[in-house]
Amino acid sequence: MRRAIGLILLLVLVAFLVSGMLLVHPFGNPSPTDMDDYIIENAQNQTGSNSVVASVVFDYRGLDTLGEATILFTAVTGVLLLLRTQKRKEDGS
Amino acid sequence: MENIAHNFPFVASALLMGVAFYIILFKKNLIKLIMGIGMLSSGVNLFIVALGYRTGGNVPIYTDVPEGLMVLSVPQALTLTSIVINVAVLALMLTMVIHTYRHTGDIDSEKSRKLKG
Amino acid sequence: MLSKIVRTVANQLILFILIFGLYVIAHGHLTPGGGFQGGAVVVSGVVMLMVAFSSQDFKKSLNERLLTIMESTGALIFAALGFGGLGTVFFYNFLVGSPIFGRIPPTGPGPGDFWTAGFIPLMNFAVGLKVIAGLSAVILAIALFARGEEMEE
Amino acid sequence: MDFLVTHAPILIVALPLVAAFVIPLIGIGRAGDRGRNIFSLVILGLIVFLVAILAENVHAVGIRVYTFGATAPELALPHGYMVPVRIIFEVDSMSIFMGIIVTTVALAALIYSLHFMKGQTGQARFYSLMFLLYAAMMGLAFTGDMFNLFVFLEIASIAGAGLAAYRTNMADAVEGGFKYIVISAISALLVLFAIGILYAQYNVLNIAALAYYMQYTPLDMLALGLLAGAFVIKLAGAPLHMWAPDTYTVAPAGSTPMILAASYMSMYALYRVTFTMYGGQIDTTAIGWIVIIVGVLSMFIGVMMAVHQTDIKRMMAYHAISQGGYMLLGVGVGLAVLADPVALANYGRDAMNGGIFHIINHVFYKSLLFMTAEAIFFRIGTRDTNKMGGLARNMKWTTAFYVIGALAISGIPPFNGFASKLLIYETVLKFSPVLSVIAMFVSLVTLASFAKVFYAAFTGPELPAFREVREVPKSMIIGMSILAACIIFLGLFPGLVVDNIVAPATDALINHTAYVNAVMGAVP
Repeated sequence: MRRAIGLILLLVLVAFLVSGMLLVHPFGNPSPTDMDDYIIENAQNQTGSNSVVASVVFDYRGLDTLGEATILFTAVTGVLLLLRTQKRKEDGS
Repeated sequence: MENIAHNFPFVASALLMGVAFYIILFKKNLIKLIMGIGMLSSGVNLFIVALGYRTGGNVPIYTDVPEGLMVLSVPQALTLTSIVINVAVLALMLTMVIHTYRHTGDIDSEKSRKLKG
Repeated sequence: MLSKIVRTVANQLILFILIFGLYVIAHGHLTPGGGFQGGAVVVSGVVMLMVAFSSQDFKKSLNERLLTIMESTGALIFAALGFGGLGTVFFYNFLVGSPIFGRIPPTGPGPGDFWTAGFIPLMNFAVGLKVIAGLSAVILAIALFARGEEMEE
Repeated sequence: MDFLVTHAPILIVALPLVAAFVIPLIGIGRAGDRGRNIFSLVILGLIVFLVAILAENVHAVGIRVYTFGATAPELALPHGYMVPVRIIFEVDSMSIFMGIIVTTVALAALIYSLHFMKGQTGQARFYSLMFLLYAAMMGLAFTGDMFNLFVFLEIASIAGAGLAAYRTNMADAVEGGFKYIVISAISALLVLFAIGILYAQYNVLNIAALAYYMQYTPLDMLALGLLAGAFVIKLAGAPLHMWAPDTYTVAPAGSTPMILAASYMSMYALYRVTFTMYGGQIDTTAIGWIVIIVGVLSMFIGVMMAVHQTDIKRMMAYHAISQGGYMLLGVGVGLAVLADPVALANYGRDAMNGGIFHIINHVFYKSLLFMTAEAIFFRIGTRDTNKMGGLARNMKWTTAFYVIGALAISGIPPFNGFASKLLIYETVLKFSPVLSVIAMFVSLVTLASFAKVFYAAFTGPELPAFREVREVPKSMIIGMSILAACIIFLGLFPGLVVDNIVAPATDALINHTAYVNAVMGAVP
């Protein structure tokens, strides 16, 4: 019973997603491209980087990359926290 | 019907997400659940990177590129960020599954559930 | 531990993998790739060694303290480069026009010049360091934990 | 000073990040623990100062815009273009309101944790995660960019899951953390998908620019559905609340209040999206009613599940879901009448004031309650109310704090819960009397539930097992008293608080054009 309800909900969701996808601009022809055109035009003069993607990643959207590096740091911290040695350290104080 | 032909990459990523949702909702194995989340993120990433394609466009990197149109660069940067985020999430999830296995000797989400409402 | 053939081949291959990874990191501002991708390539080499030999062999050389220091340093360099632009705005590319990586390439397609792009190459190095340390730490910790051992402090 | 005011938005986010990167390095040395605690307190003190001057500045000059990597912080748009290219922080009264809540809770939680964590393993990484969670929440509050919001949402989820699973020797802790990260990952991916849909249509990622170009196409509605669904999951609204009790129950020490605050940051994101991004010309009545229904369901289901819990933290977690319903109810009424200026001026704005005021009240008293529960766990090692008894004799401070929190959550004057609940009852009564009656009924059940736990745990005969129980250490009492002082202050001077920080926040949400113009009107 729960399974049937779940399946119906799932099908509704997928139908919504697929029908939504049909309304997106035709593949290979994005219609407004102002932001990307600006970046492709000016990336070389403004950042001096030949790779436009690198200039987006590190310059125009640098904070996202700081966040991304932070996420990696967070995950590593989390993993090492969970897999830590369970022996208690001698109380130094 | 014509739209499907035009938008096939988008529809395909939506279907991939649908399969991922199926796995997440109906599979009891925690490793399969994690794989489902990995597939979900692949679906979203494919969708975003497909948004930026322009027919006949070159890579948006000026080093030794032929003259002409370039594909959009922001979706590529977003996808890069999202892939790294996904790696981080999966690493943490797998660690937790290892711990759950240690505690219960099982990775079945029904059996290992200690917490009941 | 796998057979002698695998170990020998892995020993030879690791050099190439490391060089390729470092190349991808260093040329992030000119070619596809960058700190994350290059770091992942290097870590794949580390994983190959862990499979060919065994994870215990790495306990001494790759201990938690070293990896933590490497990772924090990478993250701090990255944040410091962001703070460097604070004279104008956070994340302002303050190295463009300076002697270090400050050149501006001619507009349009070209062969590419290594000394360009301001702080982007430096950030690539910082992120590369971070990714190498972080992912190695995660993989080593999981591998050792799965064998019922723990990482060296 | 000017430098600090100009760069306060980024310093508030970047300083805790740097602190999180440095803390593992300090933990390595032999001087270890003490140095790290002092360092954490100093950094957090600095941030409290920065938040204060930023709040004062926003109060004085209005919305602050900070463009990353541009030649000046105010240059939101590149010359001659109408699209923001760079990431923009946009700090308005609502952001600063959330910032004040999160900062106060973080300060109390950090001080509380100092003694709690003493002698535990993995302390350095614990504090590192606390700072990361704090930085992510401040980033969520300040950011004006959809993708950036997604990134901060992920940092908050991963840090929160790591903290929740901290007690790895208990199976339920790992499972609570696992549930949290699975739910967060799925909802974050839904957010990312919605961002992709919006980007495909307008080729911008900035919230103000999206609001400016918004056409309300069917695709936009799909994106709104995905975003709202994802945020409702994250804020533990019924019927998608199942993760919350598991996660809140197991999170250690000061991290429970932080995770609680993180879920209200998702509520903030929901408001940001519905009011600011979609709040232009369309009629939001339907969306408002959906929010109201989710709110009433959460209120009711939460309190009904809470009544028969025997685990003290689990009971409080269900009450957190139920109290979240009040906030959604208040703001949902405002959203439902947003298009009707008469009703909005009549009672809609006050209902929103109540809903938003309830966020600060609830975060404070629920954090205090979680801390008292952890204090009991710290001393007697169990969370089961059936095994407790007579604790009031030996833990006087904890008992006092519990009573303050319990009276506040039940809406008894003169505590702060009364002030915001009264606002909600009065205004919802004008909108729909039935909802108001339900809200009052839920409040009564809440009182009964907390009174029951009070009698079970604190009064009654002294159990022989707990004769040796002592009061908790000083740092934990200080942490709790910060929150208790805030609760009493908010309860005694509700008018002052509503006029100075709550009403500006409500107006910032309603006044969608000001937010848009701060970015899009700044044509160079």
